[in-house]
Amino acid sequence: MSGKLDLDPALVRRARQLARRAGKPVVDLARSHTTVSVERAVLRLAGVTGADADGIPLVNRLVDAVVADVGLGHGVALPVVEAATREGVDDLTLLAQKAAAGSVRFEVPSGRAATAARRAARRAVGAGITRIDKRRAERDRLIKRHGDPDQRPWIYLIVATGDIYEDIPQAQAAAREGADIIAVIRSTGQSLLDYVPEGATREGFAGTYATQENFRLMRAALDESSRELGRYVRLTNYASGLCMPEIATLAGLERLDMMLNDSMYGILFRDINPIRTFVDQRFSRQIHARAGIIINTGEDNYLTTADAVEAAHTVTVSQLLNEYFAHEAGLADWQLGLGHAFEINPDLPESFRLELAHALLARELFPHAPLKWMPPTKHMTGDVFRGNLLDGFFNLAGTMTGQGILLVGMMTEAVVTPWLSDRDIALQNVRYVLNAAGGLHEDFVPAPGGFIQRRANHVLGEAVDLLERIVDDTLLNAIADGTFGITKRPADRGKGLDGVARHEAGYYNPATEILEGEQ
Amino acid sequence: MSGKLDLDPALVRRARQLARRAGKPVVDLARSHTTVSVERAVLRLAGVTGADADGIPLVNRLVDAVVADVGLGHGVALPVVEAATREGVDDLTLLAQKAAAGSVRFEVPSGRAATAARRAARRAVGAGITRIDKRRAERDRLIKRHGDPDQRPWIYLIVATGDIYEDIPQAQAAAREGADIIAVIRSTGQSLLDYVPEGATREGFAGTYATQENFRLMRAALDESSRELGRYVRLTNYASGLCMPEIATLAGLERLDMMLNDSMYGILFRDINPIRTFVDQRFSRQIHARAGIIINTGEDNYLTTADAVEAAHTVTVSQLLNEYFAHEAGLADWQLGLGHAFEINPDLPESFRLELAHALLARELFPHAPLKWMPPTKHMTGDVFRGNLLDGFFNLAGTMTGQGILLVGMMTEAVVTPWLSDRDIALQNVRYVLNAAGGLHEDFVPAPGGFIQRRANHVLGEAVDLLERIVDDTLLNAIADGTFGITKRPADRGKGLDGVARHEAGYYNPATEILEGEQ
Amino acid sequence: MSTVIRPYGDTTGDGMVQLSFTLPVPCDKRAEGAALQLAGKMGLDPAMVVHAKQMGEGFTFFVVYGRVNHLVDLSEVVVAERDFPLLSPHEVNALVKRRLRRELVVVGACIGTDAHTVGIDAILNVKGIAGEKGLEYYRELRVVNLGSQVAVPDLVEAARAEKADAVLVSQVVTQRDAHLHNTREMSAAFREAVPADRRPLLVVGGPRFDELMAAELGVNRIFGRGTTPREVASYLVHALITQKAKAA
Amino acid sequence: MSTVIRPYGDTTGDGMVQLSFTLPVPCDKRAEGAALQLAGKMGLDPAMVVHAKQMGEGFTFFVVYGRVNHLVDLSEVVVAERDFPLLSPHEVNALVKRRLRRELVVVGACIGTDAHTVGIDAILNVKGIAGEKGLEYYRELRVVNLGSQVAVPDLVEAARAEKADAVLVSQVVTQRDAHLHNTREMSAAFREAVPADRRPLLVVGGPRFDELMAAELGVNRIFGRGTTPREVASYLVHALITQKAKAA
Ligand code: B12
Ligand code: B12
Ligand SMILES: Cc1ncc(COP(=O)(O)O)c(C=O)c1O
Ligand SMILES: Cc1ncc(COP(=O)(O)O)c(C=O)c1O
Repeated sequence: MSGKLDLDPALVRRARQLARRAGKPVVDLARSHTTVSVERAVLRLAGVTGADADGIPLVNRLVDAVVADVGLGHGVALPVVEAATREGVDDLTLLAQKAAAGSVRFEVPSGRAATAARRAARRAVGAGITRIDKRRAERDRLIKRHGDPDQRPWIYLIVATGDIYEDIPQAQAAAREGADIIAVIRSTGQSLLDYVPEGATREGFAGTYATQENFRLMRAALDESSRELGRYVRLTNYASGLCMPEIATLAGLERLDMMLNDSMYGILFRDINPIRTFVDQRFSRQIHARAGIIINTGEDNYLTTADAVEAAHTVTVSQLLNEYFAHEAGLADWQLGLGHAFEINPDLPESFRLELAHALLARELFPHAPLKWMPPTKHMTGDVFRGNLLDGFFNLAGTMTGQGILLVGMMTEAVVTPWLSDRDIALQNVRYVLNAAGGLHEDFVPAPGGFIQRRANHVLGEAVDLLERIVDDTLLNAIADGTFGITKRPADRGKGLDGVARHEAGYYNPATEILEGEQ
Repeated sequence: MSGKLDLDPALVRRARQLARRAGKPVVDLARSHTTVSVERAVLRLAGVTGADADGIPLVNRLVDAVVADVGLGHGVALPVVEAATREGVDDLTLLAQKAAAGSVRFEVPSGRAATAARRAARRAVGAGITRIDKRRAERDRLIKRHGDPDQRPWIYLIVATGDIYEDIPQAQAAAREGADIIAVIRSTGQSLLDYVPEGATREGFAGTYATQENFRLMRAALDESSRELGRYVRLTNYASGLCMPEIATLAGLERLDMMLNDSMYGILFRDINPIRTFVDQRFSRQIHARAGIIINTGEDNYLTTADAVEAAHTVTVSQLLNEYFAHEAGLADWQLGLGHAFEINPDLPESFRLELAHALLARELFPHAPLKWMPPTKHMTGDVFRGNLLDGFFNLAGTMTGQGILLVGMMTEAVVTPWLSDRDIALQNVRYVLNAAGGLHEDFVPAPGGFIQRRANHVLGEAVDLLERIVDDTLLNAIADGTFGITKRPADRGKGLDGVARHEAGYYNPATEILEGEQ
Repeated sequence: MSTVIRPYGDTTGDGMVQLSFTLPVPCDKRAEGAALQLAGKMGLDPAMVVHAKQMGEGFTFFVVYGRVNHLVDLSEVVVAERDFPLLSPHEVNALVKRRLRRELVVVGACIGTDAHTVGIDAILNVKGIAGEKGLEYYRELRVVNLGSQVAVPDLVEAARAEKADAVLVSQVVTQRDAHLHNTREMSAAFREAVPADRRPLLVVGGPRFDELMAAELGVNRIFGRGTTPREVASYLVHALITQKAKAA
Repeated sequence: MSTVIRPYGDTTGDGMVQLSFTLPVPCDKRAEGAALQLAGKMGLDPAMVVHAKQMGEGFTFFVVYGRVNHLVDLSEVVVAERDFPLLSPHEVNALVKRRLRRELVVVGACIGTDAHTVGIDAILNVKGIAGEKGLEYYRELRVVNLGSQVAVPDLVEAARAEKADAVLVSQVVTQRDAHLHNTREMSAAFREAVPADRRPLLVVGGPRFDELMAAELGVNRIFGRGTTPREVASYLVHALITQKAKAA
């Protein structure tokens, strides 16, 4: 699958170097800051669960109480463990309840107390991480037992009823019809909630809330399907929005297999503060690395607001940045579901060959990553007959260019969140294309110096130019200027900035310590 | 477009030689026989028009009268012209009316009378052929003025309401939406009528009767569309069934541009007697050759009764036979719309690559012929969403393999004759594929020694084997044995045999003389 | 399972359906209003016109999605359920041999101008369909397949000459109700030409028949799309042997 | 042209339509009967089930073709026709300048949890859509685009602070009627917070609105799929300037 584009290896190397240089300052930022959600994730790892009578999770109550007393900059691990020792409470959830009732005072331990607290905190959080490790081993076992899908790309389908109890049978039906991966998309509002809802939910808009219980229910249902089908069916959710680190943690704890997790999606498409995002990002990726979760990045989204031809190189740049951030956080290549999409205006002459050029460029730049190939959305219309055709060509481009994860397009894209029958029609489409033309990539040889090679090399050149400008100007400024998805997001604006703190001296995060210690 | 399959030129040459040897006896048969329809065609060229009160064309009445008096084996030209001279009737239509009334007696002239009759007959028929020549020149002029389609393949659409007055606006709408060729398909019953109906008709079943007046009306409507669109829109009908020679003649007289015209279709799918068919075939092809009409052969039909993979080589054999018969009748390569079809079971693994192999084989065997590429029909179901997808892949195979004439598939193939909206959706499909992937053939390079090359060479090998068997056994026996379309048609059975006669000594056909004289 | 159901989009009871059609008007707001009026009359509420495209000068194609009000009552569904046991070829042969004590004669044809023989061949020829052999394969049946485009008088004549127990007729072309006309013509001809007690069983089939119309068309049974030879053989035995025995 | 029309398949008056839906029953003859029952209730007669496919354990997808009985009476079609003249940017600017004698202030937002800004941006941003520039391009309009996921109280506050003449709200997500709930919440908030005579013109838009529901939702106007900025600008001038003048 390599070498069809005749890319210049020196240019490819240069692109990677530039991405590292552009990303490094942001990593430094992430290493020197924490957020409320990172700290709540730490508490979840340490075993704090449940919510108060209003449905506010106890991790939120506990972090809020710590912040009220000593601020966020020291991390919550030490103050919490110190208070637990002081109060003689073994169970941190109990401590959280007390804190919620206002009956605990927090302080930052020092000296001998600090050392003891460090040890205790590390033990508590370590237990959580061990649970994640067990879940990963369990996944490995189940994959061994049931097997992986027979074909590449893996077939990825969404369910989106808003009601976990409608989602489950639909997901199982989809698996039976051939889905290898089920994604439960989230209710429109969730990304801006600064807490993770609790329990099974039935009330989402255009998606179902991501909760630990919903994760558990769906994973159990798909374990059942995996047994039935003799093929391990993967489950995906979204580690994005204000609670990205916690959701990543819950995903690790409930053995989710893939998570949407992008370095810039929240900034651009949810107007979340850039610093908040980059800090949350790094932590969540470290968790994903540990949990053996494949991440899916969100470059496809840029092409819904920007033009897919004009902005093709911004996708490449973002993929290179996502790759750098991912490696830095400990993710291996096989975990990088870098995103891209079939979003060129279908009325453009040679649009399909342009799609092939772009898709192949990503394939050859990231030969070991299971690229996530997203279907047409922007140019889908209410003409569902045309829509199904376009999806067929999307599927074809996917197999001709060796994509890793095929997000199945729906003929009703412009109309409704998918119906049961849409999914069935879509899967039939995928099956036809993969079965009938699955070997066509062998006969697909872009003419030397021809349209496809020229286009791919041109996009790579543009990407390198843009990366050079970003290195000069900083990534944060580039984001502020609307470089990605023609959406301008200044570093001092956006939601969730008040939940960010610079590390104080003595900041301690046992999770980071464990995760980085064992990279 | 040549050389993608690495075909062995010696084997290709051998295939052509075998086809000539297999076809030759049938040509000899055709040269030594005539049919009622050939003779009626001669009379039409000589200017006999109109029908009696019961709607029976006067050419039928006249031929019947001649046959009653002197039999068919001398041809009707001499007896008719002799009678006209004897009766002092200048206008042969008038003579026909008299003959219908039973008031003319026919004889075969001999000696001086014969020579005079010959000359007069040749003059009368020559006038008809001159009209055809004028129509051809007119076509050339109009193509020059309005231009040919911008792209290959040309886009071919059918109309089929049964009512010429509904057909016309639908055809014009289709032309406006991009059709380059309009075919008016015929009522189910017409092929077995041993006369050509007269006048404009509104009563067909699943098609509209082919009549001279319907030809004229539709050609005039499309001339209007050609002017409007700045592109010459071609018109197609069917020179098949019991009246093939006459319909070919009417097509020449009314400037139709293409005709369905196959050497074996009527035998296999209408149970018309083989001898009748081969005799009628040869005459009709001579007319088509003269009229500058492109013929479309019917190999696609075999794949509706036989399996498209198992019987792939029978398509190749039939194409080679059709080519031989066509050349023998004076048709040039550019007039050979040899048929083949996308009819492989779509559930078969690699079905699309098999289609590409077969389509490319035809393309490379007949590099100068405007191949007619037929859409899926047999494996179309009531699932119209899937149907439109399949049609998209059919269109793609068409452009990837450089087909000449693309018969546009309809998503409702398994349901109804096409609706107005089906045609629109289908054309949108074609436009998308040709526009988005029109250049993809450049990047389509069957892997050397790979699946596609192997398959194509295998089919060619099977075709040569089958041709060898046919040469040994005779084509008529092969047809009797169900070689084509697994349909058995013995030479002494089928409709229309009673309308065939072996030439008597002195048989004279001025049309053949003119057409052959000037090959 | 409840006996009253509704269409299902993505939630139980949501009643969602998809609809497309053409109206003979140019595309504008009035046309969309007309499309909504039609959808409303069909019981869609709310209805959304999600696609409207003009075709030619005076036509517009619409795609409409919406919630349909109607309930479907399963207890009121009328179907031509198979009211006879499905037999194996072996059982069919055994019954014919034992009870009829002679070959059962079947005459088949595509009548009228219809030349679509694949369907009737699938039922009659040894090759069969969907893995099942056709009636020719049944040792105790004698099959006479007249082929395509058979005129009704010729069919009646052949049935009489062969002493057919059953006549199997296929009709695939349905434009302008060709299949209904031809079937009526055929059954009338048999009624006229053959006294009731010697009239063969009349069976028609084809992909677009409504299986409930047998009585209306004057035939004994209709088989629709996806019919298999075994169903037909079983029916013949049922109608000509088992049921007759019961009636007697 | 007649005012009474019917759907058109391939012949005037044939009434043919295509329909697809899922029923929560396994695929069998009863299911097909149920599909026909539904088609019948929708007015299809005859109706043909041309495709039936089981999905999962308890669902079947159907494609149905048939002739619909209903007539469409064009004279009874109700549409939200444009009842104001379509102006050029130049004319809009001139009217605002001459008649309003100050900038016309427009505040726009995606409210609720909706983050689909492409539609409202197409109307507001200079870039515009379909070759037309957005409202920012109009010299005499001042546009404040609050972006996505704006809470209703924040919108009301912004409208008050900016002294908005018009508030433009976009809603794209429609699952569980989110767009309707959010619009109602928004109009109620304005009714509550701002006295009628100072209340800005309330305009909502999005691809799945029914343009006839304005009164029901408590807004002045609804714009549906394919709206262009010029239409919106023309409407604003009409509602805020031309019509007001007439009323006074
Ligand atoms: C193959 C085919 C042909 C072949 C036929 C070859 C042959 N020897 O049969 C050829 C190429 C010759 C052909 C020609 C034409 N065809 Co055609 N053809 C088809 C096609 C593609 C498949 C039909 C088929 O073979 N189905 C497979 C068989 C196994 O299924 P079946 O017929 O439904 O049979 C099953 C059941 O219905 C049942 N059954 C059927 N008959 C009987 C009888 C009995 C007694 C019983 C018990 C059961 C039974 O059992 C069978 C097995 O399960 C269809 C489109 C489609 N995909 O359906 C068009 C189609 C049927 N053809 C059509 C038309 C219009 C024509 C033409 C008239 C076009 C023209 N004007 O030139 C011609 C002329 C034919 C004529 N005079 O009848 C139309 C009919 C439209 C309509 N609804 O009226 C169709 C639907 C295509 C279209 N959309 O336009 N055709
Ligand atoms: C682009 C897009 C996105 C982008 C949005 C980027 C952005 N900054 O806007 C991204 C990728 C972020 C996205 C995310 C999601 N999306 Co989205 N998305 C789309 C998509 C592909 C195109 C929408 C679009 O941009 N249309 C182009 C514009 C120009 O058209 P328009 O919005 O109709 O606007 C025109 C008119 O309606 C009108 N108009 C619109 N607003 C207004 C306002 C006024 C005042 C006026 C006068 C006129 C007006 O004028 C405009 C110009 O003509 C559609 C599918 C589709 N093809 O339609 C799905 C779609 C809208 N999304 C959908 C969903 C469910 C989501 C998610 C909720 C999925 C999830 N759970 O993760 C998320 C979350 C979003 C959220 N919180 O709201 C669904 C909504 C289903 C429904 N009917 O309820 C759709 C239909 C896809 C689907 N079938 O599932 N999405
Ligand atoms: C990378 C990424 N994260 C998250 C989401 C989902 O959005 P939200 O976080 O609002 O649920 C998407 C959208 O598909 C995405 O691509
Ligand atoms: C070569 C050929 N001739 C004729 C026909 C049409 O049949 P008929 O002659 O019955 O009109 C076809 C069918 O498509 C065909 O392929």
